[in-house]
Amino acid sequence: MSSRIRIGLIAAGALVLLALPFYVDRFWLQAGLFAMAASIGAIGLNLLTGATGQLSLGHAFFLAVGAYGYCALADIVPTALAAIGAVLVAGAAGGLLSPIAGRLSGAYLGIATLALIFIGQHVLFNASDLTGGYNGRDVPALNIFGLSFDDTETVVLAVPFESMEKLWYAGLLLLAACALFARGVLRGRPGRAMNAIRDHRVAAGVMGVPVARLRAWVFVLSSMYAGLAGVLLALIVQRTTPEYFGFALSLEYLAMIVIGGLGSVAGAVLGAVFVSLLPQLFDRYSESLPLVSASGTGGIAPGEASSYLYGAAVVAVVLFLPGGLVRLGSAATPRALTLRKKEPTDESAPA
Amino acid sequence: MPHAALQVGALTAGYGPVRALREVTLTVGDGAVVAVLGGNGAGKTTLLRAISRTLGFHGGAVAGGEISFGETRLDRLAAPEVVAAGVVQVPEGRRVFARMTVADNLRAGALGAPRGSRSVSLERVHDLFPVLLERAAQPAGLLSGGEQQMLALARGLMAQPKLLLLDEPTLGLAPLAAERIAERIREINRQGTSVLLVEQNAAIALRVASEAYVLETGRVALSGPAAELAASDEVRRRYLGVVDEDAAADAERIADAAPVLRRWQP
Amino acid sequence: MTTFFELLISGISLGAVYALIALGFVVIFRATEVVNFAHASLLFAGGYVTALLTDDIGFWAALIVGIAGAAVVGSLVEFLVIRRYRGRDHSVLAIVTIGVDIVLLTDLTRRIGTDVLPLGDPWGDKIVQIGPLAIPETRIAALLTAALVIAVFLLAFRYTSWGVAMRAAAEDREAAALMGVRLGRVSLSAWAVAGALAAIAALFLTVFPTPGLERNTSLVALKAFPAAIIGGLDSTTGALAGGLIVGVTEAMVTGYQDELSFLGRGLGEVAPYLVMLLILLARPAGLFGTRELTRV
Amino acid sequence: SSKAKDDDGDTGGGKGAGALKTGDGVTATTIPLGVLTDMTGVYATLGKSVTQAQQLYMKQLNDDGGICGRKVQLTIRDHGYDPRKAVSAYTELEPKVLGFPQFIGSPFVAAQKKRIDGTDKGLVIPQAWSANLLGSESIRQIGATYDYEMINAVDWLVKSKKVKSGDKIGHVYFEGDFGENALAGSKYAADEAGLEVVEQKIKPTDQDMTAQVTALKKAKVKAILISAGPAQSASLTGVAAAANLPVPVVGNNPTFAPQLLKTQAAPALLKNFYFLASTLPIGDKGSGPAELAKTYSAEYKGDLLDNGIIAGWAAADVFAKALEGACKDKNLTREGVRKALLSMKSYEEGFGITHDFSDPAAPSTKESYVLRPDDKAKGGMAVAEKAFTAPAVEGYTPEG
Amino acid sequence: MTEDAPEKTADAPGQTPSLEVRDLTVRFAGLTALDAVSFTVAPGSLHAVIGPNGAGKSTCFNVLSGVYRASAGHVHFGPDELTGLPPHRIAALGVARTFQNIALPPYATVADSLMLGRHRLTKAGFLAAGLRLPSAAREAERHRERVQEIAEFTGLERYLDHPAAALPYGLQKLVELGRALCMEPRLLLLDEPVAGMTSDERRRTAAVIAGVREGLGISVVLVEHDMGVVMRLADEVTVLDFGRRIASGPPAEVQRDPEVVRAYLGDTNNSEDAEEGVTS
Ligand SMILES: Nc1ncnc2c1ncn2[C@@H]1O[C@H](COP(=O)(O)OP(=O)(O)OP(=O)(O)O)[C@@H](O)[C@H]1O
Ligand SMILES: Nc1ncnc2c1ncn2[C@@H]1O[C@H](COP(=O)(O)OP(=O)(O)OP(=O)(O)O)[C@@H](O)[C@H]1O
Ligand SMILES: [Mg+2]
Ligand SMILES: [Mg+2]
Repeated sequence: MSSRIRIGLIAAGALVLLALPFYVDRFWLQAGLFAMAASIGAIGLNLLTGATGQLSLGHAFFLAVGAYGYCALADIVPTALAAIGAVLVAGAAGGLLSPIAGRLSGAYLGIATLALIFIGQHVLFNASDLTGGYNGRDVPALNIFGLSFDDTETVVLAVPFESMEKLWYAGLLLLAACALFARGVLRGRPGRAMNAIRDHRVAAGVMGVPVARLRAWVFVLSSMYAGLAGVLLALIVQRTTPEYFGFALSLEYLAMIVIGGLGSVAGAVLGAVFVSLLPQLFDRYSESLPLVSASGTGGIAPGEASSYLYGAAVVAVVLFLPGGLVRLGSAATPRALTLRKKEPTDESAPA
Repeated sequence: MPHAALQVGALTAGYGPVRALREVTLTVGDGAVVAVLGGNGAGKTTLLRAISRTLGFHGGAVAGGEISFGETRLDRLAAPEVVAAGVVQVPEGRRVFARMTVADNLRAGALGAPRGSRSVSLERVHDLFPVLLERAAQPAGLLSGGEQQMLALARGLMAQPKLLLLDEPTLGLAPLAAERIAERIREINRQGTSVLLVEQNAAIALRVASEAYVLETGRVALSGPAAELAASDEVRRRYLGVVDEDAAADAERIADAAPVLRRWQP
Repeated sequence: MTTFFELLISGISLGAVYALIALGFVVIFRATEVVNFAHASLLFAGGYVTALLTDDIGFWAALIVGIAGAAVVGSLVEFLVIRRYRGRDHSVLAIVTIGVDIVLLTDLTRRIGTDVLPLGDPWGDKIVQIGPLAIPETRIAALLTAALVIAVFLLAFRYTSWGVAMRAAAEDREAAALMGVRLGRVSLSAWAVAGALAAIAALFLTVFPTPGLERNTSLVALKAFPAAIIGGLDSTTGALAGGLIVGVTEAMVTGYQDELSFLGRGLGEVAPYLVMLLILLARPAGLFGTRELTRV
Repeated sequence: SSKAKDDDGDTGGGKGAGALKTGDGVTATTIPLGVLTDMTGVYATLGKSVTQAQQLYMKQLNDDGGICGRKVQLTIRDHGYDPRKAVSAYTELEPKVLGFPQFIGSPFVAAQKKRIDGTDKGLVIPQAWSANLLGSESIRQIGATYDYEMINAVDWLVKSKKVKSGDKIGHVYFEGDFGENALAGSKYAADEAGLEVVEQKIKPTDQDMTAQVTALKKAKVKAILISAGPAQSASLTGVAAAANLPVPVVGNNPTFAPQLLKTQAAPALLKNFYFLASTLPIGDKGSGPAELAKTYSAEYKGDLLDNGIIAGWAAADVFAKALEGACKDKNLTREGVRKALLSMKSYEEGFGITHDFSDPAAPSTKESYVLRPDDKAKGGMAVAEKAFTAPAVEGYTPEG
Repeated sequence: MTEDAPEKTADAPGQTPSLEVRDLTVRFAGLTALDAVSFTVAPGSLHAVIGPNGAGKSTCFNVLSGVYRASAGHVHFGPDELTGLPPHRIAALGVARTFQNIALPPYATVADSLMLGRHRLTKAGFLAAGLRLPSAAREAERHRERVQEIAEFTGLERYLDHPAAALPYGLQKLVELGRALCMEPRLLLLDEPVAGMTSDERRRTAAVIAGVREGLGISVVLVEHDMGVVMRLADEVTVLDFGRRIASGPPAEVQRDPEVVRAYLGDTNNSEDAEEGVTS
């Protein structure tokens, strides 16, 4: 793909995204926003799991810290500050875990982080003064310089803008910023060091990479991404409930990065969009899909169908599309070819 | 027991678009020791992988030609079946099972061998490398590089092969140990095992082998009786380093000719 | 004091069940270095088959079919998925098993729907009374089974060719193939065995004092994760130790919930994870696990 | 086309005083309603029965000519007890339907409360009886809330099970709104009766109640309340019986399922277990339940009968009655439906209890039946004691 | 965020201090891999450590680079004590090494692998890289140029875009060497740098090593079994056997030491003899 076509495509895509709130209804905007929040969280997880090789099953916990942190901080400071504060708190929570995040890897780290989910939910249920307990909390609408992201209508070009329309732009902005930041990190010096840790821990140390410290920092960074995703989610749903931040959510994020492509930013976004839009599409169009029957008619329910599909997608992508959805686009680059495994073609250049 | 010869005919193989072997033809006669020499990337390892059917593990494949061992067409078998046919490879880079003990590594080596003979081969192997007996209970990953190389070789011998494929068996071995390996290869061979030997240490290889092939960028560049090759100028210069006396001067000359690395000024 | 012993006994007996589940993780981990997140659904499958048949062909026959069924499901997972993975990264494979788990669980919960399925075991709610302590027969059976199975595996891993082949294949597939190990067969057998183990665990997880198999049963299997980690993922003895630690912790914390209420109620489920974190801080590879070997 | 506002467009098609006022998706032929259910998540048991009963009800209603000459049309969304999906499904259906005769998951209803009360104002009947949903004109539960049920349960224990002042009773409850709302009731009633509650909080993954029983035994409780799932009540009752703690176990709402009578715990359940409910059991001889059981079984052959069917049916019926009322008032809009419901002061549809919907801050009834397992009855339940209201209820105000 | 800014380094080029190893002892369960070994590497010299397999050479490197901890003894690099420091701190002092068992990432290109060597010399942290500050871009540019220089010097420039792990063994060894050079070390530890190379390639690599010492004036510690290369390059040789130092001195002297001949070289010595073997 030549770079001019590429830039053209990107510009066109951006234009469509910017115009959407004028055309589609609340449901789709909300679905899109869920995908944006998921993308931000998935980028963070991909920095940790994909690029640094640190398996984490505790991502949902940091989403919860972000969501609840926002609610709690909004009690005492302006909401804009609360949002920033929540991200920092999530980062700090990640930092608290650094004795474990810095030392463990592989399955041990994965299951150690699983503990966070259970401990986190326990706290969410029991510290009711802060978290509202099982009832959860109402999420105060974000208010930046007098612009409130709530359901009061602001009419823009004759289109009434409610919370979703306004959040849409905030979400886009945040996602773009997060994606660019992560890309910079991955392509720069920290990214190389992170990959080195993933590929050969001892060698990385000998090259001067402070392994434990860097692992801990990546954990912090990834927690901050998760925290931001949590804040955005809370703003979309307008209510936080403890059940949501469970094991299944963490698994969903892992599925996203595997489906999209480990270690890449675009992959995380693709995976997040895939995983979060799929069930919505199924639900919405269950009536017109073969094999899937509408809820309440017996047969395979849409929820089940999307579960099947998303489980199968995880498997299929790893088996048949190593590198994830993101490889679909870049399959033709020479570098991808040398690593790909297939029969030698006859007319091939000498090594 | 009846032995068979290894025939490699017009073998072409590669990794994806990378062509590593082109029409290589080679024979290892019954009971012979054949050496394969060649520079980095010449395709020596690829040749052995093709014979032992493990190219697939590296994303490579055979594109043409045939390989047979006696009556058996090896190029139609899977790797474990090649072992069952009596062809065993000691891979490049040791590849010991790091977390298993030395003893278990040897047991793993014997998985492909007839059951009754294990204790005999174990004794032979311990005879050859006493250090392995000393370290029997230690995880193999903790052995020194050379000790791992010995273990890898010993593990290969445990399978009691009819044809042994050795990929740089003296890599990283101390001179004394390398000499001992060379002796041992001759001895194994005397006991009836044919050997296909890939070596960088051409001196040893040519001494042990009866015949030799030289690979260059995937093709057979030279072949013939080992002694003849050892006498050829080309081989002497490139693989035997007989100009060693001038090496220091040589080194300086190259250093002068090559781009010089200056200090980095931050 | 009686309460303490009652809780201890109840914890140990519960721990035996966790140990059986954890052993399933360990078998797969040792054979393939993969953390098998689909273990819970293997367990579910085994229990489901048993429960389905128990009325028609009797408990023991149903149990055997259930074990075989779970072994088949395990083998299928290996044959259709694990075997086809060409990469080397075990974390990716672990994530693949999550995908498998989602598919299997969705299907099984759909089938089980809203039922609670009893397995029809012969022990019923019978109790063995030792002094003031009452222990369900099912739990004694679980403890004995766990001890036996774990001993068998310990020996099998250490002394049989199967064990050697399995460990070799787990570490380096290519080198194992060069030893004549039939990778497919070895890995298939590991998954089949793990499936069978899961079915046995399912039995003890769903008999008295629990009413039967239902949609949440697979979630309970998650509790074996801390058990496997505490013991060390690659240690069979560790599975037993970890299972018992988790079981006893859970029972104690629940039993003394009133005294611990300042930490919030319902701590029983969380406590094993806290214990696990503490143990990991001191021993990053669990109590009996082998430390990561690095030699450069 | 852009979604720019073309002035007042489709709101209220009706004109003139005598004409029927319609809106919110109602057309000349159909009245669209939304169902937000859980058929694949933790409350799938409930969701399936409720939904099937409602579909059956609407089918019959439409066969009988519908309402206001229009057919009622249900659009069902299964959220699998996932908040994100629940919110999405509500967002999707809300603009298209008049109201929701079913919305499972009180946290999700609570999450939408702001929107429901603020802008949407469509009638929602949650299939959850947590008191924190009280107080809204648009969100109306049918039956007593969990706390009231537990007040009645404690009263009944004192009255009929020889529990007396100074005794301890245990309460095993789920983390979450169901368990904790129930706990609020039991603690209030225990206070009134001079009892002490020994709390045992559990999670859905706690299926072996041995440790809980041990703790309760240590505390020497005289009775145990349980607000959890069927598996837990079976385990609790079974273990208590086996451990020589032969006290009555009283549960409410989703604590019991007829399938339990096939498990090892059956004898203990038959002996010691009781159940509080705001309706007659589906297996009751009374005409309402019996007829419903018959039609339901005819439609869904092989499906088990449980009390979710009654809950679903009753909700559908209440909604339909409200629609009829709105039709009569010539105001088939969200507002009309709401008003019609507020005017229903003594509604009774053959399930034993009379409901009063005029006060949004109070549950529609404070009465409960005491039921007990019965392996001969359909649905596994029979009445142990007629509906009653504990005197203590009078002084109680839910925290909502 | 100020994550992993490089440690303060005391190195100024040209001031290579001497390396002093004093009574270094390393024990593993039931095994003494190094037993009170002492030697000194003079500034700017090339010091070879040889000995039979399992003598403790790599173990010594592992202690010098912080991968293993010494059970007893000290290592001083100029004013700094290396024993007890974690690997990255030692790297920050200007100590670089190669690995006997190649330790290259499976997918990264040669260029990226070399850039990793620049880690300690560069500063861009998460913020700078994430925000693409111009300073980070300038820094990357400058260091890429140096990487190019080093690649040309080692003869790797043709392979910069290749994935390092797919290169043949000998070239991978060169990449390891290049990566260590990219750290601009003051002390370079080479563990069997010419293993797996043909005679020809060995000569070239030896020339590179000689060139490094000439051009940069740094100290090199070399572990190698190829006596030809050792004799050619080393100023000083230390011989280990079973973890003990059995000899040390100039190469020619050591080569004649009967103890060394017995333990290590054997009576057939080196390539000349080998050739005799062939021709006889
Ligand atoms: N896994 C792989 N993927 C792609 N190309 C490969 C792979 N392995 C080897 N090659 C290429 O195949 C060619 C032959 O490599 P091979 O390993 O057979 O050489 P060799 O003669 O054994 O070299 P050495 O002496 O360094 O071991 C080389 O050009 C190499 O780059
Ligand atoms: N981490 C470890 N645990 C246990 N033993 C070890 C460990 N590392 C090394 N050893 C042992 O210490 C001894 C010295 O090993 P080392 O790697 O230093 O040898 P070497 O001199 O480099 O040998 P070679 O020339 O074969 O590479 C060996 O016997 C090895 O088995
Ligand atoms: Mg090779
Ligand atoms: Mg070494």
